[in-house]
Amino acid sequence: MAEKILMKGNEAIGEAAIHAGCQCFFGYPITPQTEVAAYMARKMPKIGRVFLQAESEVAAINMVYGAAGSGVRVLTSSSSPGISLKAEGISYIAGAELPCVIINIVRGGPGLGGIQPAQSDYLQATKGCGHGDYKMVVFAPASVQEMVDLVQEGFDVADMYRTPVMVMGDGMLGQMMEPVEFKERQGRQLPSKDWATTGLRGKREKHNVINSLFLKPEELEEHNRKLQAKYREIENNEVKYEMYNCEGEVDIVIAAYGITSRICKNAVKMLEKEGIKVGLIRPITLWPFPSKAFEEMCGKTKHGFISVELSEGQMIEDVALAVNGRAPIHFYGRSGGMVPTPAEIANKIKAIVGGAK
Amino acid sequence: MAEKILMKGNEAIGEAAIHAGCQCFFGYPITPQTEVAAYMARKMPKIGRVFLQAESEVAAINMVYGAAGSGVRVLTSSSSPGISLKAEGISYIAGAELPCVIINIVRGGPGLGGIQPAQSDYLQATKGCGHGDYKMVVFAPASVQEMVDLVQEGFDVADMYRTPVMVMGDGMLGQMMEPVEFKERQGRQLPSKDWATTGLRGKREKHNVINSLFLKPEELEEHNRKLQAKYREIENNEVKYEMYNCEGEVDIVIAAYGITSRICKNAVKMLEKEGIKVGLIRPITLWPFPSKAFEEMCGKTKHGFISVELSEGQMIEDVALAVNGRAPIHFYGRSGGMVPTPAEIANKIKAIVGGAK
Amino acid sequence: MAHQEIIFAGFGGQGILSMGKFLAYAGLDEGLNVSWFPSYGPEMRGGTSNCSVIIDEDPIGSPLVVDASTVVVMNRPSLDKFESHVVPGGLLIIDSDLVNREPERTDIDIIKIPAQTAAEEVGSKKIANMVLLGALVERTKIVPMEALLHALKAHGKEQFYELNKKALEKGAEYARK
Amino acid sequence: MAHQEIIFAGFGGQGILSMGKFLAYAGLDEGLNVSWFPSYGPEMRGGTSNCSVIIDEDPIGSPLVVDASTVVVMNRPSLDKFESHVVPGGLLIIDSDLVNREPERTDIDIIKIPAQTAAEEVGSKKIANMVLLGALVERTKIVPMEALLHALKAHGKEQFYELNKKALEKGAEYARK
Amino acid sequence: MAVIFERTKGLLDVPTHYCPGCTHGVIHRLVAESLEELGVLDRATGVAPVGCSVLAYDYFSCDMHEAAHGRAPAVATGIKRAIPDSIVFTYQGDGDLAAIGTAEIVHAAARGERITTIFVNNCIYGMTGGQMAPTTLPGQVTETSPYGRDVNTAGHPIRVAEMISTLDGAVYVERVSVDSVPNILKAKKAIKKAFEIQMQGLGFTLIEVLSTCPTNWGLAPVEALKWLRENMIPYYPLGVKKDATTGEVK
Amino acid sequence: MAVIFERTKGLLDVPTHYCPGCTHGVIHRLVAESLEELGVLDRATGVAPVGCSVLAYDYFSCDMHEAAHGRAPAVATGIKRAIPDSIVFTYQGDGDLAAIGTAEIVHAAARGERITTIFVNNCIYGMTGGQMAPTTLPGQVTETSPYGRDVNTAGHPIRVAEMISTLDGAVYVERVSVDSVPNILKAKKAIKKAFEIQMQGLGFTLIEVLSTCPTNWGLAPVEALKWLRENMIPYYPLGVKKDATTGEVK
Amino acid sequence: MAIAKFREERCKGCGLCLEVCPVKIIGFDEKLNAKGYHPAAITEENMKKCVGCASCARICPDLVITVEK
Amino acid sequence: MAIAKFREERCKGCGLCLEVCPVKIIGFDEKLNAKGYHPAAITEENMKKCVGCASCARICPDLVITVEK
Ligand SMILES: Cc1ncc(C[n+]2csc(CCOP(=O)(O)OP(=O)(O)O)c2C)c(N)n1
Ligand SMILES: Cc1ncc(C[n+]2csc(CCOP(=O)(O)OP(=O)(O)O)c2C)c(N)n1
Ligand code: SF4
Ligand code: SF4
Ligand code: SF4
Ligand code: SF4
Ligand code: SF4
Ligand code: SF4
Ligand SMILES: [Mg+2]
Ligand SMILES: [Mg+2]
Repeated sequence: MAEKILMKGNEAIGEAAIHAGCQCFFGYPITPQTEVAAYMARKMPKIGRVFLQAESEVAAINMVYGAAGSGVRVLTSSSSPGISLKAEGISYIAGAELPCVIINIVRGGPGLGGIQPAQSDYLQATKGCGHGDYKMVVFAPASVQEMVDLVQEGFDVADMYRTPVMVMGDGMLGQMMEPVEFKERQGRQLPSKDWATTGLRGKREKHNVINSLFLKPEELEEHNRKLQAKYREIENNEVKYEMYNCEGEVDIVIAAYGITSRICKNAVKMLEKEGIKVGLIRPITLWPFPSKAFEEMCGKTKHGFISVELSEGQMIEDVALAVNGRAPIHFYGRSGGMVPTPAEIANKIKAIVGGAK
Repeated sequence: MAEKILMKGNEAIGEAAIHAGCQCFFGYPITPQTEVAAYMARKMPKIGRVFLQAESEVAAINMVYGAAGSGVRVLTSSSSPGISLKAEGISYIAGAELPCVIINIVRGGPGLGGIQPAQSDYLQATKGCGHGDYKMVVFAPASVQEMVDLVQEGFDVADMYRTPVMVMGDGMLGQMMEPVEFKERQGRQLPSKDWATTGLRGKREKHNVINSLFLKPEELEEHNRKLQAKYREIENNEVKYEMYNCEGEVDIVIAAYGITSRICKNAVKMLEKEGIKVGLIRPITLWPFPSKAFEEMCGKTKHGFISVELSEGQMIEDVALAVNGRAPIHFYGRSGGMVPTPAEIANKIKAIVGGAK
Repeated sequence: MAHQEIIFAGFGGQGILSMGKFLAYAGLDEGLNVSWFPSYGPEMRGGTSNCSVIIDEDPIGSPLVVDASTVVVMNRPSLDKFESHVVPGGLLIIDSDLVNREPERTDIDIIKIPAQTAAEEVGSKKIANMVLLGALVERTKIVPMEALLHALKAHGKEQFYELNKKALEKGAEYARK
Repeated sequence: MAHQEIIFAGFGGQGILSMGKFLAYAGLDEGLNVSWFPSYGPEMRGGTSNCSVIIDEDPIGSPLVVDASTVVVMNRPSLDKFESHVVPGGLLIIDSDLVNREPERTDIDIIKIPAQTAAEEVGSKKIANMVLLGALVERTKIVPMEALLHALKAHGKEQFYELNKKALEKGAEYARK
Repeated sequence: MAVIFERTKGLLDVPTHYCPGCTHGVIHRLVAESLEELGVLDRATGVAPVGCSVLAYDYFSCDMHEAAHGRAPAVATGIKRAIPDSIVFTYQGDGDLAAIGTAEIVHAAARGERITTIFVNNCIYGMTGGQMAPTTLPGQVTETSPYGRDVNTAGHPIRVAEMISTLDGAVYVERVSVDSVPNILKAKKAIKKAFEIQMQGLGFTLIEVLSTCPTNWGLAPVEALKWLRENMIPYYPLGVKKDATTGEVK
Repeated sequence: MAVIFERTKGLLDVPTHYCPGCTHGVIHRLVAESLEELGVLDRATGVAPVGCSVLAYDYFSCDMHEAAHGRAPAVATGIKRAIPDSIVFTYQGDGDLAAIGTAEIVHAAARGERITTIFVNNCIYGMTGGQMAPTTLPGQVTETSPYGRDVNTAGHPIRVAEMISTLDGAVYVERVSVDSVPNILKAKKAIKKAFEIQMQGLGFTLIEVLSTCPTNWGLAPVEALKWLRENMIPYYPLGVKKDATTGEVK
Repeated sequence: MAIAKFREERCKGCGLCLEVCPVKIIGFDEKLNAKGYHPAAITEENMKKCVGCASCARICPDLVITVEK
Repeated sequence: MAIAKFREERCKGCGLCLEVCPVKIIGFDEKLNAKGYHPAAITEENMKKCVGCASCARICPDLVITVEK
């Protein structure tokens, strides 16, 4: 077992990527994730890899396109407004089926918004970041250690399915230090990148082309169907979530991800003492969403579910789609960088379940 | 009554904006909506208004920000990849509460995709175009005439609520000609734009500031709550939809918008002849979504609903949220520029409802 | 039979799009629902051009014509592409000056017009499209010829009106043959 | 009582962030859960700096400390800002060389240390932070002093170890007073 | 006694958030004084960037926009086109203007947009904590060039004033510095002249101002002035780069 | 009998979608021949733009990327950084490079990215049906400048080669034309030289090629060559703009 | 003696080769090719005049022409 | 005689005015201002030497100084 060290979330991302064999980093500074780039700027040149500060987020994501198409592991990192700027590029990457990992250390929006922690890019990440029918895998770590693990896992999933993977944290996860260890990982068996534009090099007859254009509607539809089939496969194989305190009957089930889920756990403990039993479902993959976990709890919760978010009600849509009318769904959210205390959440829940039993 | 003339959808958009008093147009060419800009290039200078081809979609949306903040009516137009590039700017516009109208003549995606008609930007438009907790009003016209009406209405709604409004068509609506008339409109009573940066001009003491930055979390949260309150108001007041053939009990209800809804109507007629009664709900506002119309039909449909889209399953999420488990939901979609025939849709429906009664 | 779905196809510059437009206007003037939809995008680069026109008593669904009641072709590639799109019993109108093969369909009505020659007789090759349009209207009666003439007057260039009118009549003659 | 939430606050350059970091490391070495979270963003521009450290037997929720068991302040604005954040019965440690007012709270434990002077006595004003940290560990016993020393050795600069150690001890003395 | 120097009405009477000795404050004053002296405060609209001067909208007394990072020239274009008789300026840092906003500034200049750009070049991204900017000098250490900017991998600094001067729509382009009182006086003259040219409707004007970032350079304010003088001015020579009103191009 | 001229192996043996007489085809050939002659087809990767040459990935026989509109230089940067011994080129139109892609080309040049950009300037957006480009000449009628480009409102054409030459990372910049056989020969030489410089790892190279768009100019192909000669060349003078390998800057 | 061979089915009839041929021997064929263009061609008679300069081949955007000498 | 007035609470103690004063009469006050800086100040004694050049005011980024003469 490797030694545990204290590391900032943002720096841990960089180190995790290096461990995963990330060959290139392209990024553009933005609070609260600047340390990712700073870390890579220090480390990558020393090990003969590429750190490049791009002229913008738009350029960065297109550099990712180029490097990913060339067959290397590549990382980019940004925060909310910067991710919006990457939307076109991400759609291209999904369309051309290129593997890469994209970090979003979310800050409050909309617009320039603020720089404090938020989770208000949930819908963007899971539904609509960019045009066209595509999805990207979205991981939501809840600790610095999990950030490390999911960045590494992210590269594997990306290569496995030739898809962009987003790891979505928030300003708190990016800035905080926690103990982490970089374990030896049992990597997956990954397909070879025989599609990459490495140059023919006398090894191939046919040139490789990285492309997302299909001028004939039949061909574009076929391409889309192929993408959809891949997404179904990911939905079948790659859902990750944690269920906490969900054994037996519960009064209510919290849905919370990332940093919020930790605060909710403390609220769960507080409520436990008051005789209120609260389960917690923590989606680790936001897409694919762990719908089954919610279905499973539908019959076991007295007061349904409550989505607790650092946003004004975004994940609640996926909770509702999973629950599909089988139980009531409540909401508690803070936004703009405001972070709730466990007591606040506990109070909200008490108001719903009607105090202690 | 004005005379009916034949006009291309794209050109009708331009003319409608001119009728609505649009003072500035900023855009960047992209198929299949280039005629909007070409039309404005011909017309606007002649009436002393502004046509400007921007250097990119990013620049165009930020020009819109500047002009909207200055208090004039302003239009921009693009198609899918271009809209992705506008994501950051749209989030800023929403954050700074500026009114404007944005056209998206959707083409197949993801990535460069194709140029033929599609509806695959539904989720982007209604959920995730840009970071942060914001919404924009999304109109989905189904004919060139409705395009005209909704562009004009769009300017009113934008001014009324200080919000961006998207009018979303597709390559077909943009390129086709249909009869249109430019009616005298009964405009709304609109609030004055005393927030606009017109220069102080000796009329104000305090300078006006157009801004979306709130560094203090409490203030950003307050701003977000204000935005949310506005969105609730819009949800209460501005839902638009059409219900077709929905009287009494039906076998199934189609959900379809835009050009697809017209094809579905023909399918409804075909099925009618075979003794199958099919209702159709056509959302005209995609956000706010006409959930009530769906709720209303839940008890009146034998086989539930079917979402028919030129995409791989996007609006179906909103249908599911509205139906909330009260009825089954089916799906039929084509993508990449493929457009279904009424017969195809009818066949799919027959397969669900089990042939003629 | 106030429901017709028509495809016009040929090279760019032959007036394919305006043929469709005048017909649509005539339909509009008759109080019918009409739509006109061009092919668009890079295929234009090959020099081909086509459009779909629908004239219907009922509201129109998709403006794209797949199963055409009538197809008008002004070059060989268009015949190759659209011959199969004519519904059985439908109408195919061919500019036989420009199309160097015989159609294969036997289940449809076919009018072959040496439209270039005919148009030149009237005054200019440029109005070959009107010759073909004249034939179409005459044979299908989708709109009265007067409506078409009115559309030409209202929406076409004044100076070409008389010429166009002659071309339409010439085409109508062929259709009556 | 293996649950402590601490706020360190002062000017940038006073070693506020590293004070927290060494404490967190000591907690980590003791097998406890720890988190460290700095203030970030443009308020840094004003020259202030602060961080939250949590040491807990149980898993940690939010790393942001709002209700602090201990607050350490190294300037006046920090006292103004964080005095109210100490929980009743909690601990407030003040560098009395730099803070020119008395605390107002009477429901908490307060240690005032002329840390600049004390540090200078040990060797350098720069290690005033360590004096304060020594007092904190001594009074709260959140980690054994040995653990802190070990953390300093493992994660601090070699050449400062002895000096830092002295400063910690000096601080501990004040806490014992 | 006569007042020789007092606060301009072009700035609101509020403290700024800038670090001690940061010359952003000086440049603000020069812009505000120019607007006041030209009598156009009443019809001026400024555009703040994203960068340390993001809060400029809280400081200038005229109407203000806060633009997305790099897009100030596009926002300014929108304002100017909407209200042609307004006097419009952008105030932008080197990350904002010379990195992410390259296309917008080049095209505003090429279009001859009748706006004035105040380009504050401090060789670094101040706001985000000191990363490399396109203008960071070769060898300069920053957060993202920790071993000094290596032109081999990170490329060469961009001389914005020179590049913009190649565009026909740019009518007045000058580089100035605020490292000393004489240079501050020259900077003021240049800024005022740029606004005058805008008022005459002649085209696009840009004043590049060499400025300090004591905080991220890790220098005391006075040292920072010296660093500017000794390192920046040699690389970014001061002076008029283009004056199409006289036909001068350097 | 000896073969004097035959098809290069750098291009696949397929028909192109270009309009009759469009000189995109000629430029494709020059690039492909250069790669073949330099023996680098095997390690070359090209980047196609969004524009009429979007399908270039179907024509070149080496590995290819299709980049988002304007972003080819960023994509090329990604490729080159990932595989440093590859020979990387972008092939871009004037809308792609000089409008939406301004920031990317400027920064690839400033960084001295070891790539070669073939910049096809035809004064118009060909692909989308003839809108104004940043290079559209004053007075030129296009879909979006229906009354002729009015420099007063639509701004002035950008001379890309000259602008890029101001950047230190650009080591070879030349403007050529394919309007005549002698000019085609010169263009070939320039393109080949650019690739040679890339192979030597010296920095960024850009060849601006004046090209025709008979379709959107509304001219017969032969007339289009004449229009290029008579209208474009005077505004966009041919020749080497910068050669840092010899120290030449014009 | 030189020969310019035309790959007829690839020709788009743009006429650029006609323009640049120093001896003006290239013309258009009467018949249309599969693409619908009158392809460039040289009559047997004219071919004798070909100087093998390859100008035609160099300006042809569609790589229609091979020249041998 | 000239006077340079300092708006003490606005001063950030950057020292730029000290540097540019031709007669070097500006110093830092011992006491901290509300912002926590030692503000620039001129002793009564020194003020007499002020030449009213306004250099201090012109370089002050925080508009702390007004000069009268
Ligand atoms: C789209 C986007 N990308 C990045 C950022 C983060 N960001 C804020 S300011 C800044 C750079 C500021 O540097 P500069 O323009 O030089 O101004 P300075 O602070 O030096 O005055 C960056 C990258 C952002 N807010 N938005
Ligand atoms: C983001 C985006 N914006 C716009 C377009 C539409 N578009 C396609 S090609 C093109 C311009 C092409 O012009 P140019 O680069 O000059 O190339 P040419 O066709 O003239 O060779 C545009 C604007 C697009 N595909 N993507
Ligand atoms: S960080 Fe630098 S540029 Fe920003 S305010 Fe401080 S000194 Fe000025
Ligand atoms: S549109 Fe113009 S640039 Fe495009 S292929 Fe045709 S002639 Fe060439
Ligand atoms: S090789 Fe020269 S002479 Fe021969 S046909 Fe071609 S251009 Fe004419
Ligand atoms: S140049 Fe080529 S394509 Fe054009 S006519 Fe000659 S052979 Fe045909
Ligand atoms: S006015 Fe001049 S002499 Fe007086 S204090 Fe200021 S700088 Fe010194
Ligand atoms: S220059 Fe201004 S802020 Fe700086 S020390 Fe002098 S008075 Fe204070
Ligand atoms: Mg800067
Ligand atoms: Mg072009």
